[in-house]
Amino acid sequence: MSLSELDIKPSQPFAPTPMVAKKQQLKSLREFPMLYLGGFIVLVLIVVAIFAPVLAPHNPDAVFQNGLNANGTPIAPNWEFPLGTDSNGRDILSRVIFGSRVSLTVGVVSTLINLFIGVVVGLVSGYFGKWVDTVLMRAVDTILAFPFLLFAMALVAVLGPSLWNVLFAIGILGWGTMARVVRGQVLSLKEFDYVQAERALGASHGRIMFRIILPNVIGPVIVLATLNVGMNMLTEAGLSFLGIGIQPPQASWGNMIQQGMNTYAFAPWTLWFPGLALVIAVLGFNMMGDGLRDLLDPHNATR
Amino acid sequence: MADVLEVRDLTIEFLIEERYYRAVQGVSFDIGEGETLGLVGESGCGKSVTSLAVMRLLPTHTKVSGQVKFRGQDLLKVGEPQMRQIRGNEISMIFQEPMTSLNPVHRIGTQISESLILHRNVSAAKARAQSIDLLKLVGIPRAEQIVDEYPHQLSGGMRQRVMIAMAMACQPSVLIADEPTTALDVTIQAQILDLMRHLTAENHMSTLLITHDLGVVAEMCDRVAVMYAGQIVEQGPVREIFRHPSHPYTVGLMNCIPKIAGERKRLVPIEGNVPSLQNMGVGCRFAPRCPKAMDVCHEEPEEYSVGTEHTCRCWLHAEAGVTSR
Amino acid sequence: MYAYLIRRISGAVVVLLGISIITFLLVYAVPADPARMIVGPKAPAAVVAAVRAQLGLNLPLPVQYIHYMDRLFHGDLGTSYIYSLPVAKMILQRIGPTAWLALWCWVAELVIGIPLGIYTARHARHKRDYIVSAVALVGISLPVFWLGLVLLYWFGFEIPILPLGGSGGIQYVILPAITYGITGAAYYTRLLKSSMLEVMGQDYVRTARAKGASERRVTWRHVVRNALLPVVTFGGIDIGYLLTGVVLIEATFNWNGLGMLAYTAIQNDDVPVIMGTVMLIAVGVVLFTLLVDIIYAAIDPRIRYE
Amino acid sequence: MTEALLQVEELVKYFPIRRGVLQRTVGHVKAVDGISFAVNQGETLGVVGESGCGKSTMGRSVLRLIEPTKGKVTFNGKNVLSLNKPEMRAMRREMQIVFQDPYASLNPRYTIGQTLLEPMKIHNLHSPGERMQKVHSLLERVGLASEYARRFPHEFSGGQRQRVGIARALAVNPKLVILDEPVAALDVSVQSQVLNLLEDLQDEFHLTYVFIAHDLSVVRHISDRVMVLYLGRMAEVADSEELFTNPLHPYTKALLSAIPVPDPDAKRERIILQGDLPSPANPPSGCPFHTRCPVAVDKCRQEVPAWREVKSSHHVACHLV
Repeated sequence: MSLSELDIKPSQPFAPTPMVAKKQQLKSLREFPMLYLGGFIVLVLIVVAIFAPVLAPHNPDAVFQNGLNANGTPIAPNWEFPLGTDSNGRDILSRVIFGSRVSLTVGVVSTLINLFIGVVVGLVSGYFGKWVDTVLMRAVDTILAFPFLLFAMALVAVLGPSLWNVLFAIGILGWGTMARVVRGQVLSLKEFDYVQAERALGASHGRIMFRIILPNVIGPVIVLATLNVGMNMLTEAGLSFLGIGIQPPQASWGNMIQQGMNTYAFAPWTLWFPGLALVIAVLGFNMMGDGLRDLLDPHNATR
Repeated sequence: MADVLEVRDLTIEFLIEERYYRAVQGVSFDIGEGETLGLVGESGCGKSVTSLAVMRLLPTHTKVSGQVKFRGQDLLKVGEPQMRQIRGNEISMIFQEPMTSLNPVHRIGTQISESLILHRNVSAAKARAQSIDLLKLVGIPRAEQIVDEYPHQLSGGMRQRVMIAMAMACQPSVLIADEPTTALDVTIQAQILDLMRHLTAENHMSTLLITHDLGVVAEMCDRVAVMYAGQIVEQGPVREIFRHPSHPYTVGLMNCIPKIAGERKRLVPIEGNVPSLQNMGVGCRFAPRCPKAMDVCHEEPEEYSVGTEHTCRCWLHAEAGVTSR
Repeated sequence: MYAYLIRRISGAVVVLLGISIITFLLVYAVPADPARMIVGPKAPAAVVAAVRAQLGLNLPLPVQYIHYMDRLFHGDLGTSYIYSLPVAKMILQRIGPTAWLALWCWVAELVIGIPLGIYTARHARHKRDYIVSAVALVGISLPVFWLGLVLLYWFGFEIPILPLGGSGGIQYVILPAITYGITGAAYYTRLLKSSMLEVMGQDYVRTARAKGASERRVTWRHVVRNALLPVVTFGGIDIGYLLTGVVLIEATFNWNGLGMLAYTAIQNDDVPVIMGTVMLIAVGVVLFTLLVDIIYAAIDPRIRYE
Repeated sequence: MTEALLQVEELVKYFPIRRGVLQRTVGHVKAVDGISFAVNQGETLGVVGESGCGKSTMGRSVLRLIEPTKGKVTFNGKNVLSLNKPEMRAMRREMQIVFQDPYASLNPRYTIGQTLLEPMKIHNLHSPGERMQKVHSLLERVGLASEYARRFPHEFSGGQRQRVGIARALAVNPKLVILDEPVAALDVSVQSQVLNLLEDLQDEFHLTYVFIAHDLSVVRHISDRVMVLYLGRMAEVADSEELFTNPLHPYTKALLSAIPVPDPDAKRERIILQGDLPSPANPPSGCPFHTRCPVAVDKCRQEVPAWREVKSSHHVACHLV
């Protein structure tokens, strides 16, 4: 999970560009095509997830009598099953549509857990420094050194595979990067004279941390969180692909790909479509995150 | 005195959010053999940009027009390979920030040698030996050791000496110094200015010294050009300018700096702020802040002669007639 | 510099201790009773109790931890519940294949990622940059297991020029390496690009130009050299990430390595094997991070002469 | 003479240098090494010195933005360093600070109005209804239009931001303001505006200033008395006129002679000091200035010169004076 950390350089506080100045520039679709395209994909994803029962042509878990060929192989895409059927004779389109619910829930909620732990740890560690910082950062090093996927696998295996346990495992293990980024930002921000001025005025630690520093680190945190959603979606899919995440018959793009692994030789669509859905969804969040970073980047403002 | 560098009507425009803005407009000056010209002004007046334009080091997407003649050759027209032969060889430059102007991963010797290898085609060993000589020339103690050290091991003053050694490597005929002492402490500034004075005199170098400090100008320069908002508003021999400042901006500048000696008086500030690139206005650019502004100031003044080699871009001196330039 | 390294090493030791504690506690998190797992479900309760005592499971937790650490230092990672083999031996057999696979995956990332990074940085804000950046973004968004299957379908099945998975020599490595290379290279590309753009704006690059250095010389001698420093750091983090992610690659290509070992162990509640592999990989991550710190110290004079 | 408003005695701030495996303290950066002074009500004390002389650390230690290592700070009869947290918070109303960098000293996410309301909220001054009116009057007092309250810092120039920084410090009606290089980042034409403003405010609100700067001309202009620091120690203190016309310490002399004077015909004897400033982590023995002093004798290398009053209210630390 430490990969996305490098997208945000802690040495460069985003602070000096206020959001307000940017609001007037939001009009320029041409300047931030990534943001708009990514945002559009994410929006579509949310709509699909919410209205899945309305949008899906079939019940995703229904096994159709006419869902398999005579020799027991899945049916290729046709009018009744636009994306074909899987090896159990279920409608792939409907399963892909319902799978969005799993991906989105896990991606977003686990990120919120990451966000909460990471921001609190990073803020406290960076602001108080000294031994608090040393202890917390060693903890972060430890959690980042762990084989994240293996550990999540083990944790889910212990807790029992279910949507909420997958989400919990990813949420509880994946906050290390967030904490590091927030800490880096806080470290540089706290030397800013406007934070010192606040101290000189006699403001309390709480006021400085939450009213002064936190709003100024929110920019990079939002960027990181957006990229994190895509990452966590990939992790969930990976766990489900390994059979440790979301359990069939509940549809998840990951377990659909696992199923497709056995049938792709004679029914490649069973592999294509869940994978494409996953790629597009992750791409959407990544594009949005990239776009947000460009938007908040002070270099872009002064150019 | 033959002019080594002649700048004529230099105009520089920057691309900001898909529009071009004029950072420098119609700047003309000459620097004679062995002469030091001071380019003074406040931040954003275009003095540094002017020097980078002479070196052709401005970012792409910058429009530069006019002429920059170095020994008769227009630098704005020569090809990039030819320009590279001039940079660091005929014209070299030192910058404001000695802390960041040296490459942190290369040894001091390697960085000085680079100019020699590029322009003098010497061997690495010979370049190293010459680097040591250059370090001695700029007064660095333990030159034999320093040559193998890295920039972060040196103080700011020492790094600026290294920058000067690098600039001197190929015995250029023009040295451009962009605020060379602004980042340094006063006592170190005195050392560096002293060094520069000796080196330029001994090597008969022409110098373009960019600074915001009138004290540095008075000590270092033969002639001065005062810049305001992208234009040279007054230009002349250093004594002329300090004895008889003609442009209200120059007068204002001299009155608003606290003095180190003499009677303590309330300062007479120049009211208002320096205009930004995006809103320069029309006519005389100083008019909005000028205590002597008149109706005619809505129109652009030209450079008028106010004395021997002394010109001033102000309507107050229009009756003296437009200069021949 | 030695102080710097010793500091790093001691930091690593603390992290390793943390890792050992967490893996140790993992045993207690798993609902399966080790004694019951060993003697089988039908054994009488008295036997289970005897085995518990024999394993020292009745002792207080800290004492058990000390015993655990003692065994660890003697290379004893315990015995697999399922295969009744020493875990250390099982792991040792798999390290080779996994290291071989991981090495090529990493090389593929570098070979694809670094040249593209330099290329996009040199053409920043041009059409070419936008195209490469967009492709890089897609690369980052690809699930490695799906891409692997897609490549298997095309190059193992439709155009059968490469083996359909399995472990072995170089022909077996090509597809997994390319798969991993495509999904991971983009991180190097993006990092190197942003790092190069930052270096290009530095004063010392302007100094180099003012000396009359050509663009090519400026790029290679002054920009790339400095811009690679953060890439080195990332290289270490990435190897750790690779060791973690190797389970997905191995499962996709049916490669018999550490990842598969851990994977089957997790499915079978084979706790000693899970502990052993997690522990080993975590140690690997720590060691690679440490290695990077050492390399970094060697190439960055600011640290070398601290 | 009235009793001193601020009295600082033997103020010391060492920053530990940590090295090695356990980050043991292997030495100290002696940023401030025994500084004593007093500032009277309504007076301006100028503090000058080059980088590393400890002038900024000293300013912040007095306010306990940095916790000093040793020493005594008495403000208005109260021992500042022994105050507990709530007492210190209350004390902060009395002593304020203005920072050097006008770009870093204002919260970019707050409007100017919010920035100025902040001190009143923290100290619960005025009724919420009155506060906005107070903000407007503060803005007008520092020469800014009251409608600027709704704007954000990035819309302003350096000089204007510095005016806001001054207004923020004045919002709590302090007695003492520490001005930490308040004009160093400003252009000369704007610098004079801010200097004049500071002088006017001092008269109007009977403020006491500690004016920290590296620019000697500015310090001479604004100060009643001037203290010259070198490597965390005091070199010389005297009334402003006296110090600039009759400097006694060789360092002060060199410093004064090093300033470029905006007069091409000025004939001055220039003392160019050799070498660099020593590191405050490893200050020279004896007199800290002996390594660069043109007149140093053996005694200077061994003995720390005593702090002596050589003339009425003119103190100097030099063996040769």
